[in-house]
Amino acid sequence: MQKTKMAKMGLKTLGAATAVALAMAGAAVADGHAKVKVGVITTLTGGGAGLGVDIRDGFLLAVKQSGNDGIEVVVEDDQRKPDVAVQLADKMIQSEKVDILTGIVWSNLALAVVPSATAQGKFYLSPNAGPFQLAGKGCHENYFNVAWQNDNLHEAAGAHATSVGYKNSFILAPNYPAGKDALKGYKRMYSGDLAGELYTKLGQTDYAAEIAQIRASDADSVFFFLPGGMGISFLKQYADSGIDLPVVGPAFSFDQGILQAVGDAALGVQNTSQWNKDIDNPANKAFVETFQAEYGRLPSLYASQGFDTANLIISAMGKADVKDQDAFRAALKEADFASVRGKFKFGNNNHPIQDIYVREVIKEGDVYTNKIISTGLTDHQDVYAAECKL
Amino acid sequence: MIRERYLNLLIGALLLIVPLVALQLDEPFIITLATKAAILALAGVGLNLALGQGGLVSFGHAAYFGIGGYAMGILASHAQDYAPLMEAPFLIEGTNLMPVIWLVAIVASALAALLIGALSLRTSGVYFIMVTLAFGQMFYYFTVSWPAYGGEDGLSIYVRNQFPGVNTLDPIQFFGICFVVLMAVLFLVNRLNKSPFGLALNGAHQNEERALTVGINVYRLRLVAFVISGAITGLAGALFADLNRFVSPTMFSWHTSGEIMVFIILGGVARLFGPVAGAAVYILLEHMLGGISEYWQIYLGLILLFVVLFAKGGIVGGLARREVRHDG
Amino acid sequence: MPPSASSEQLTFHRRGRALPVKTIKGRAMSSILIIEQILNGLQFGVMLFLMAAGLTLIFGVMGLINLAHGSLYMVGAFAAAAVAGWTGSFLLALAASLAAAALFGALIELTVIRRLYARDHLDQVLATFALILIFSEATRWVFGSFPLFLNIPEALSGTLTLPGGIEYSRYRLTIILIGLAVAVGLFLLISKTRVGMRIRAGENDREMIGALGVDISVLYTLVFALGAALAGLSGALVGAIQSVEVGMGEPVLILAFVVIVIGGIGSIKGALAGAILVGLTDTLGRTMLPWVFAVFMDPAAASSVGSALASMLIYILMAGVLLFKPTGLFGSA
Amino acid sequence: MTDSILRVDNICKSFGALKASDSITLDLKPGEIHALIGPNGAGKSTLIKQIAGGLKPDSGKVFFDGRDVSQHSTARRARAGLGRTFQISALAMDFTVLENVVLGAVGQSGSWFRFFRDAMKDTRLLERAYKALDRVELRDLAHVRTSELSHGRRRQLEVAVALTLSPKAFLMDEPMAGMGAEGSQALTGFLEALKTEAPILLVEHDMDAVFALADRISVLVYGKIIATGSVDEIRTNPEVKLAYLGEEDAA
Repeated sequence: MQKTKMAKMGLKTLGAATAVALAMAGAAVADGHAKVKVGVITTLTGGGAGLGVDIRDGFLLAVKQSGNDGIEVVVEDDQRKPDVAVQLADKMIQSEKVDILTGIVWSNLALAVVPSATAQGKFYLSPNAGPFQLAGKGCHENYFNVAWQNDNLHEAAGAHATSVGYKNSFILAPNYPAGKDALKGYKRMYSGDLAGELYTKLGQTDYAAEIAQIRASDADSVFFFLPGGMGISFLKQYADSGIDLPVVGPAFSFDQGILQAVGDAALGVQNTSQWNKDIDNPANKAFVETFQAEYGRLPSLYASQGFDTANLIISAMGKADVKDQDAFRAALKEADFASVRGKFKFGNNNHPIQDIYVREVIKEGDVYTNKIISTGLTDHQDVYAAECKL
Repeated sequence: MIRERYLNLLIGALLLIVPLVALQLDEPFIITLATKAAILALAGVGLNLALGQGGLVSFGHAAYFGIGGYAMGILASHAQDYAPLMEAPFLIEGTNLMPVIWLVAIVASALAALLIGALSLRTSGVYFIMVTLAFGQMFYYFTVSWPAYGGEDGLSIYVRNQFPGVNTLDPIQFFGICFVVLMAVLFLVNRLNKSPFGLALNGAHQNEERALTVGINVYRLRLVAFVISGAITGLAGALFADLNRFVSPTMFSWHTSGEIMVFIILGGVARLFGPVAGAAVYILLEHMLGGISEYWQIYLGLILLFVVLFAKGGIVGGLARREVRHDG
Repeated sequence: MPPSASSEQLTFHRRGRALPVKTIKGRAMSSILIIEQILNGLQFGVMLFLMAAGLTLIFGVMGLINLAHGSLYMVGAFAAAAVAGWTGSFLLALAASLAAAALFGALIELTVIRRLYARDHLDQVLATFALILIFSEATRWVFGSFPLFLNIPEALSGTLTLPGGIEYSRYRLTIILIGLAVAVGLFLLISKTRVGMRIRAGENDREMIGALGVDISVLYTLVFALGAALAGLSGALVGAIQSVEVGMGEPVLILAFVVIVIGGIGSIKGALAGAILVGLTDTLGRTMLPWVFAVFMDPAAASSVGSALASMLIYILMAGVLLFKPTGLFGSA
Repeated sequence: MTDSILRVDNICKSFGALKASDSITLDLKPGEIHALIGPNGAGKSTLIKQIAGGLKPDSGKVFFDGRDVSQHSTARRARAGLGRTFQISALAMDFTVLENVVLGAVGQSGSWFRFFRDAMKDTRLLERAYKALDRVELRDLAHVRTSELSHGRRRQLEVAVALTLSPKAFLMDEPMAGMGAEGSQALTGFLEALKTEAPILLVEHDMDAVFALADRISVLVYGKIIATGSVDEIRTNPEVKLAYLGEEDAA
């Protein structure tokens, strides 16, 4: 009795969720032409919620602007738990009958969801995570990465360090796969020596010990990858330690959402990113303005990636019917949309080939943000593409 | 409580009927939810033996849940890329046969429970709660940073493991397996509770001094209960991993331990079917509230709070008692 | 991820430019560094003590396990960040953290917690587990999903040079001093004052104190608010050098529990000893273990294995202590 | 002293400065009731604990049934046939009366590692349980929840549980405590009968009961046995008078 009710109510709420999403998308679904249903699984609660919220907002903004009534969006919260993400994917595929999945922020969640989703003949477009397993041997024709392969920004940081002539970097990252990939990526393009290489505890908040080791080393620069709160803590404590070695890192710890929490500690730090709000192209200008108008805050890297992902889908919808998988796949691969990061194209493994910029943290009025100072890598493609049989 | 028996039948029947109805309505996801409920219920049944009957408040049962999960993940991943688990001293191949995986999961988690229990049971009260929690955390951090099986990324298994004569990829058939396992374990646990062992365990829970002075070695008694409890939760872990075709360290996180406890409280402590009702309702809530608001966990928290404070005895406790009152 | 992939990962490490092992050895082990690391361990321990003190006080007096203690820590940090944002004054921020945490502490004591004193630990764990969910999401609802800014006051920023040429953060030294001051304060409160006497009476014998004509429920509310205030204070102090964000309370909560279990639940002295012990073990483990492993391993692997073990170290320590003293170092059965 | 079933040999136990047991020696012979009396805080409970096994003496030995059990656990001493009742009833309050005695039977039979037979259908256990209940005339209440029993009934149940062990000796800690006049009279009669099957070491405050029941009395003051002897010897013993007068003045 009560259980069958559960079934019904379950469905009702799904309906509700969809309706909400639709309202956001400001679309009135009417005419018969091929509709596309997109499932957005992202992190909306708990520690990492900021990233998921940005991706979602960027995505929905693009959908709204397109005015395309053929796209229907369902958003669900994965609580940053892989098993929850897997079950949401099942739900999206089994009951929502979505054509495309997207939204996942974290590599470990992506690794849990993507293989089975693509195996079930769904498209997955990654707006953030790009673990190497899915870029190399594990690549799949239905998996498109609209952000970057995980190593890319770190490689750019390494290249930058080399080009500005750092000879002895101290590098650190959390002791988990993404952290190891980060140091791997940096070392791939960095040609100096290492003054030290540290793996910290995942979720660690006190870095006094590590900073002391940096001070004691004869390093001439510091590279770190510490996403989320870890990066904030490290930067504050580093700034307070009085060490004045130059810091390089990927964009994650210097992103719009985080910078305000870091404050002066981040000023002048050079970080690598494939996007910044001052990239000079009309799409980007429009995006930055409309995003601020819509949500009352500056867009972040993640928002830009969500925005591009949605636009990629919409561009493909114009070319092919999603039910015709091969045609739609081809349409996606063309990447015929105005990316806010300027030029954008897919490599053989459906990962981006794009420029990666070096940004510097500055203060505009009382807002901390980034400005591009140089181009770190041009038309950069990940090293795993070679292992991908596509 | 004869009434409770009827209630149990009802709960069991509902858990069986819902997915069958969903099958008719072609709502495979409801089946997946019911499967999840059955599996988490199994984990709860395991903990309930230690916690409900034995009064051993373990805040670290995620450890056994995770070990079960990794038993599946490791065996299956080796089977999936034909790399033997070990060559020397003797060859061990991976496998994708559920019965074998279950056996390994049970044995592995039982051994872990034996070790952890032997140490933890020297303490009591809050210390017991906290030391079990600590062991859970140890496993968590170990798996996060242990590269061999994916670390925090976890392990994906591309096809669900096999069970002779069943198509495990078909949701309803996999549910069938989980449901049967759950019912079998419930049957055994029921016998266990009624047995001299169960009586002694419960007696020691109510009055340790008494149990000692009638000649019962309470420590050994509890240790055995703890091991059985861990083994059951480990089996649930293996099934859970197969449901998601994925394992990761989050199975070890202290939130998991907390959730397994929540099922028991929701359903009714020391009630045979308590964890079943609890897990089902919890999943129902998670599923419904998730659609209502981005801040749904507030509501979840409030509901839990209400149950703990005002609905002592949980669902089964509440319903069963009310029926009795109608009698007299 | 199938093992093949991870082995690939390892080969990547080997391809990665080999790190001059002796640098790390030579440096990591210089005596100055060791002293500095001991100082860091001490300071980390003191941070933990601020958190653990309230937890252990509440348990000692009311026999309550409060998982929501981490939420009060978070409340303190957010309150401080908000007030610092408006007024720009760090002192006002600290005051706000104390007030807000104490207020919310008293609030949940009156509405929820006091119903739990008579209950078993299981109910306490679950009710306060529910409170965590409520606090976290409510905070996110009020302050949004993005971390807040809270910075060290000018006066305390930067480092000063200690005898022996150790450069050490002023702010961290301040935290050590505040922590020790709080410790002394609590000792005095409990051993010298009337309230302290009542608290001790409450620990020993609820009926007796009731007979003394003390309104026990008021006392309990006060004690809980005090514990909450301490959590809030540590949240604010730590927030200035860490990230003020939802969920910041959980890792430190678990650590605080490890601390009071090691020290003996209910004992302030134990909390202090446990905190310092955990602080030192964690900090020194983090720095020493990778170095130890580097002696016989490829450095990258050594660092990863070493830190893996380091992250488990305090739990191993806790299990070890409980094996020999099942009620903690200063605990009474 | 081979004829004594229970013998405490020169036991010492101190908590810090306080000597709770100061080289105590006493024994329990078949068929007797040996009462242990003394003012509050004399260390009676401490002594009982050391005999039952809950507390390890600093020095000295405990012999039971001819064997040195000093190192044995409470459970093992119980299985050896040391039956015990408590000052405050130690029973499983949520169990029925029957379940409590069956629990005793389970302990006695060492069958608590049987996982599948239903304990409440096990004839051997039930037989033993009912026999014990009959002895204390509680069979009618077999299916009543223990928490619903009156204080006196619980005392009886305590004894019944102890009986399921078919003990070779009883340790009884103030069985009369909190029982009405006729209640304790009934119990007195019962103990009279009980001692023939197993001697009783009785700790009791109720002096009338003690003087009515005891074959021998030991007086414990500040952890020392100041006198052991027959009822009359103790009645007339000046030291005992002193100790008790002292207490009565205080009272």
